[in-house]
Amino acid sequence: MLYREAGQFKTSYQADQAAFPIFQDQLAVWAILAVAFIGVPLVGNDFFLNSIMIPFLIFALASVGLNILTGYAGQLSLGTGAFMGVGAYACYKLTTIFPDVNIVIMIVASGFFSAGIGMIFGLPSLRIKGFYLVVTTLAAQFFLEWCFIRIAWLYNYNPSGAIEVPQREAFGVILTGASATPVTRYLLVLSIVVVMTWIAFNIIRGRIGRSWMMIRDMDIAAELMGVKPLNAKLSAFAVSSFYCGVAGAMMVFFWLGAAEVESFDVNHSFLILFMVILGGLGSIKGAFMGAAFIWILPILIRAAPGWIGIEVQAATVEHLNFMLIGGLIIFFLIIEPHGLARLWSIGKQKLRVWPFPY
Amino acid sequence: MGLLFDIFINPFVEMASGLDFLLQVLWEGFVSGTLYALIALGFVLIFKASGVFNFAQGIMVVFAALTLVGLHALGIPAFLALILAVAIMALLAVTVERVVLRHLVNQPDIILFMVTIGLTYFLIGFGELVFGGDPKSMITEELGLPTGSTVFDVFDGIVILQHLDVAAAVISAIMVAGLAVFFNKTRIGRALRAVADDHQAALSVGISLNQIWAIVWFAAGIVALTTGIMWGAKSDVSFALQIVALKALPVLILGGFTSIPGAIVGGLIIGMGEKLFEVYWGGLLGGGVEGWFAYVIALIFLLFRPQGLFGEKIIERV
Amino acid sequence: MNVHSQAAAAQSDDGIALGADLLHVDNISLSFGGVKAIQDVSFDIRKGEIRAIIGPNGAGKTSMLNVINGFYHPQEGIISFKGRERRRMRPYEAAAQGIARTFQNVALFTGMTTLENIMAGRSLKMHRNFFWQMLYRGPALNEEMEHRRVVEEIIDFLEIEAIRKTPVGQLPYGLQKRVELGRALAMEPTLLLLDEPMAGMNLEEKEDMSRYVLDVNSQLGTTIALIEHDMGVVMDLADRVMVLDYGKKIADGTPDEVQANQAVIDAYLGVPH
Amino acid sequence: MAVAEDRSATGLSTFPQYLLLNAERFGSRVAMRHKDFGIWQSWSWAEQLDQVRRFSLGLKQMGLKPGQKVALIGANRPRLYWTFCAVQAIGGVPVPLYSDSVAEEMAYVLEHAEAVFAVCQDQEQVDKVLSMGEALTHLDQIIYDEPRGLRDYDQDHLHSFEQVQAMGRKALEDPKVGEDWVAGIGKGKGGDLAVMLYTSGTTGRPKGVMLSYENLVVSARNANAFDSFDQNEQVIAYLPIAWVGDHVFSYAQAYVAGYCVCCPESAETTDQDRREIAPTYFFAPPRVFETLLTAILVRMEDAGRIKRAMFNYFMDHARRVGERILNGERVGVLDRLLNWFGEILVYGPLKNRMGLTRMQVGYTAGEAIGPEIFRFYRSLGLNLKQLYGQTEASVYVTAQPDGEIRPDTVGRPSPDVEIEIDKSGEVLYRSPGVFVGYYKNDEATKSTKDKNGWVRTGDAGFFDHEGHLKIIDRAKDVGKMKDGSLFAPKYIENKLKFFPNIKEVVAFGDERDFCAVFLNIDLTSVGNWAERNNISYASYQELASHPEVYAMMEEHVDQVNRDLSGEDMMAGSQIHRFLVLHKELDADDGELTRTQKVRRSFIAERYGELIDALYDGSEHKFVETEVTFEDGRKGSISADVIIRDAKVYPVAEEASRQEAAE
Repeated sequence: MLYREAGQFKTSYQADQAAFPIFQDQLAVWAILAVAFIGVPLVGNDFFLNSIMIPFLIFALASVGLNILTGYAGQLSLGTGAFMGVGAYACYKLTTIFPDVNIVIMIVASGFFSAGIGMIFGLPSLRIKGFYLVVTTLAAQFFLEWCFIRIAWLYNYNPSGAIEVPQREAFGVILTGASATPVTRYLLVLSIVVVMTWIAFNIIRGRIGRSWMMIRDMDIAAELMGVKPLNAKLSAFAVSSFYCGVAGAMMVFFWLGAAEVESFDVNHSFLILFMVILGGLGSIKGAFMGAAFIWILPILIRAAPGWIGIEVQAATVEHLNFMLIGGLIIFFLIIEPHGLARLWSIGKQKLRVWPFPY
Repeated sequence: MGLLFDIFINPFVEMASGLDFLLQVLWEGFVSGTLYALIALGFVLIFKASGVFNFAQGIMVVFAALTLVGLHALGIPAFLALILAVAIMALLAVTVERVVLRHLVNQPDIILFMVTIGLTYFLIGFGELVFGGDPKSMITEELGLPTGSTVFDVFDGIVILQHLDVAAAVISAIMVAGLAVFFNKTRIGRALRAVADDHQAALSVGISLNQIWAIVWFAAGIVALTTGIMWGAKSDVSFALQIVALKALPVLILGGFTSIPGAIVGGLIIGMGEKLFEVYWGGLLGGGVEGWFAYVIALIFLLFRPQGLFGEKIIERV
Repeated sequence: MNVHSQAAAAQSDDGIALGADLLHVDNISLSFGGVKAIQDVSFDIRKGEIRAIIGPNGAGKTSMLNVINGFYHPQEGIISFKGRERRRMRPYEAAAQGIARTFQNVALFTGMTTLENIMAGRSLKMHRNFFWQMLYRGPALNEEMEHRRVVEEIIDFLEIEAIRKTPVGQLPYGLQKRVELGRALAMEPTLLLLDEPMAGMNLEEKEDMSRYVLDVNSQLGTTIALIEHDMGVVMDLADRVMVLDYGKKIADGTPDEVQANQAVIDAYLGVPH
Repeated sequence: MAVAEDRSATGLSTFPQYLLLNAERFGSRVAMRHKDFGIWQSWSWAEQLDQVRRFSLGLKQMGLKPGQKVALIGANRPRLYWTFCAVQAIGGVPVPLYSDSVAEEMAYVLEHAEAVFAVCQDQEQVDKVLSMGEALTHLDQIIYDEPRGLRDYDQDHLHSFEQVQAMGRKALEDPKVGEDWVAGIGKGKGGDLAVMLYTSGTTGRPKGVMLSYENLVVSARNANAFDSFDQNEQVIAYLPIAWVGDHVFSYAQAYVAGYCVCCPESAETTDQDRREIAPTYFFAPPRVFETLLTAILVRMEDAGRIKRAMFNYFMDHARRVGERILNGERVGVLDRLLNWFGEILVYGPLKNRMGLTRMQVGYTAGEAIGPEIFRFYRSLGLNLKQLYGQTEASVYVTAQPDGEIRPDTVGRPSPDVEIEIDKSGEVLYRSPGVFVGYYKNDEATKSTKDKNGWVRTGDAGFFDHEGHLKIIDRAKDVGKMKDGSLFAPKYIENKLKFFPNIKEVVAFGDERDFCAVFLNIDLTSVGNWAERNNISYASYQELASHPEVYAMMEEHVDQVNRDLSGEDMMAGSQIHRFLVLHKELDADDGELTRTQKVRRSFIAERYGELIDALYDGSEHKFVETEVTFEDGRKGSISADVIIRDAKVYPVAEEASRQEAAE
């Protein structure tokens, strides 16, 4: 209905394969970016930025990362939390060793560390598949958690066992630490997320992304088309872990301010996996939708009793929250196993063919 | 050199010099291995019959135990509470089949897997809402389980066997035997086995797929209840158990996803292996290696025998 | 058209003359556990021909294709392709040497569209590095567009314009087979293995597919080895036919020779078709 | 621009001259698009000139002489359109052929036209031409566009389009050649023969209509002015290139106005391609509009209840006010508001789906369009109009000016066209577009065109009180029933054909006691209906003879009879009996013309048994019919065709009185 595609024709392959070939979609994307970069910082209060937008974006990036591995390359992983941890600890070490280097560079650099670790734990994927691989990634998860506790060097022998974010500035603006304003942190996170999402999208629609999907859809056929499973799977692990690592570093540096091992436990892995599944495997858009759903819905649930004037114990709300999320996951998987992204594209298709049903 | 010595020589010297201690360690490992095996058994039951990788098995253990304790706390006699708890597990099985599984026929494995994670979350929230989040004590004595311990003198030292542990081992053995009989001797059991191979064949036995699912979930529920009682008696009944239950995964890898004996043997290997490693090698790494050792064993194992100890070799076809 | 010139180029670069041996299979034996799938089979495929492998169910036809493209490793025997001998080879190495194939039960990448599937066949020909891939600009984009053009020629060749952007899972079976052929063609193979390309098709679809197979052979100069159940099709298409039965070769020759062969008649009478 | 204005329009007399002008004034504007290899390949006027020049000179190198004929065989492809101009530029005469005609038909035209070259689209057409072999005594060279499948052909006289262009390019290395070429074009005169179009004709052999540059250029210029077309139009060329309509809309008018012509990828993708291009000017025979509407209605049947209700509500609203708004009449504020909502919810999306969002002007012609269909499009806000034209008139005889659109007329005489109605009711016209004559057929020329330039259309019609022409039927088809009442078969057929379930109708009644009809069901529409109602069928034949289908047809016939009973002129020709034919009428079997018109006499002969059965009261009749399959093989199908009686209504005098009073 909103789509009026008549008269939109492509005269080059570049235009035909553009990220958003439909004009109306391009408009929407620019509108969303404008709101995110201009509208939100202008209107949003600290709570909104700190508790909703920043974590949402960070989790969305981690979901993009996991989606690359699970949704595009078809390798199930429960080690996301730990890979995020690798990024966070790496960034912490980097910035304490090189305090003068711009923190944004360090955050990106820390991604390489988790990419490396991810590749190591991705090696078994060459031999094993499916649920068996889950065990491998769980091994990574628990082993890395153990490292975060036992290797005191990682947290600079801090007696509390936590990493605390030091203050870092660039061009006279405080970027991290307690005095960094939410708006600054938000814009930083947003910029990194936007750029990295764009890159992820590019990789996915190119040769490498295709090799991932080939492996996912039919690994035997992929190999017979000349795709080396080693390259495809390890590159997926590397890229995915890179994204998770950057997300983890941002989580600590731009959101939590301090973190210990609990911030990267297996529950986090589950959280991100939920975001990916609920959002839709194999969809970048879905990663954002899933992150928004899983992160923002509980906040709303927590706030809801207050709005309608009912006093409910915080613990009870928390329990209800768990039930609701669990229930919703089941519900969504039953009505649409391909997640919110599929619902979205069905809706979009409906709008495109409106008023016809197909 | 010192490191190599610490890894390859020293632990064995320690073992040999303290055989009683070694025996004690092995026994402890055996006991926790039994529990791993029981949880793995729950997984295997469901996976075998429906191909669903039931992540919720861990929370079912907690939930079953909490139900039992909670019912007893209401003043219901232990025995009656036990029967009621069994009934509730049956109800859970039927509900899961009706509300969830029935709508997800022919969906990819990963979706079913995710659904069980959703179920896990739901049960966590539900359990905490109903029973509260605090750890509870298992009603060990009320159920007539033995307490206390026996001390044996062996190898110039002592080995302590908790009666409860012995009971756990015995009950587990009985349960495995019972399941074996159920699968091999009863009509439903045979149907369950058939369904693992061929859905059509199962239908020809005259049992609907839906019934079969409900039955295996119920069976898994009973296994969970047993596991919960045993584990609860050893420590407390708490939600932390849920994470420990993930240990069943490496057990499954070792044993194979569809093999009941595999689950038992795998459980024992993991249980004893990780105890040994923790005690004799853990110190080298600063301790706490129990958290991941099982997975690493599984991982190494996987690289050499991806189909597990008892699984069949997979020939890929195109 | 580009496809032609490229295929022509591919034809000349291996230095094998038309009609000379392209692939040589010597005394291959393959077994799984105790089951002998192939027993001591030798045959050759000549450059530029259409070679059919026929036989009753379970005769080891598909296993033979699997051996040729490196998916199964025979316990005994040697395969030489383009004059190079090899004993063990990974499937992707076979692909790199110019062997492409389709599958008995369509093995398309179901999560992708027709276009993407055929594009997937170009994987080996694309080399731009990760950096450019990330940007989807410059060389990576140019490469992508170049190959899109080649893919479009294949789409044109197979007349599947209308389903270009349809996810392959939604296509009827006959079209899926055609897309799969397209994907194999995208590899610009020297040797194309077709595993029952016409299975499950109606008469019209079979005729179409036969035409494409012939066109591929005559226009692109691709050597084709195919397994097929429909004897009529085999007799029409193939230059030479090899017959397998219980893993053994029982006949080899022109369609007419094979048809007259008593062993073949017996084998086929044993298994009604 | 000043130069362009100076030189523009009026001074020029041939299309190659327009090509030169357009390359100059619209050099970088897109002249031609073709969806090929997944994207819209585009050529600017300058590039088009280049393509045409190279090909033209290549043809010359190959020995094409002025006045020689070149056959064009194929679908709408840029290279075929370029061929028109390339041939004309060196004084040759292009002769486009219907690409779906069988080899024998083609052979006749190629031979009759004395074509020396044939430019074919692909292997299929080349094969056809080659298959005629020795029968083609004039044909010398064959040129093909798409090389697929032609690699192994070793005929010496077979060349690819590129090869010919390469010859042209080679020749162009000598600058003098290019100058001479341009100079040659400059010498072209309006009176020269521009093109020969063979009419597929309902009877007899096709006749070659010779049209001069003047015919086409003046007609095109007038038509462009009539609807204010300029270089900004985009049209989609999807109708046969051999048909005068396509030649005028996609070639003549495009060259004169300088607008862009877009060729679809293939026949199956035409709908999608139209949606992508969204033409600003769209021509389609009524059949296309019918098909589109049927598709819409069928799809809406499958929509949810709410959507359907919404669709029906707004379509009702559109029926009430849509056309009035389009005509610029005064409409209430509330109605306008509703219309605005409708535009957002229904009309806009519908136009979008049909690819008509940007359509400024649309024409339909060739046959009467069902008034309901016509109104449907008008009410959506689409400026659909009717025109009446003929090959012999370079299309335009009459057209509806904006603001004077009536569903049942074909409009006023087009600019520069004079019209007369003779005693028998036949329409005659005279205009600058009137053809030179039929090629090698003076007899036919004389019987059609008199010495004063008046041309007989063969259609019966009359002017209404507004001065609009109304066409009733072919003049020779209008007959009388035994009771003396008027029988205009097409009138009845069109009424039935409005039902989406009915695809084709043949009515009988001339010199008979009553009117009876053959029906062809619409397989898409009825098939869809069958699917929804769980009616299984294996073939067209089975579906056609299904009792429920018959019941449905009976309802439709009944509806028409009720309508007819309300019109005193036509009440006598109510349908008494009908049958549903066991096969689809098909051009391959000669039952339809290539432009999909019913060939009444042929059908009457072929199905004589069935017609007899209609009138002898039998309830069913066993027949065997020969059919031609797509690949040219012949076969036969047999069926026991059921015949039904329909209810006939007495003449509703009141209704007719009321109508008279209005």
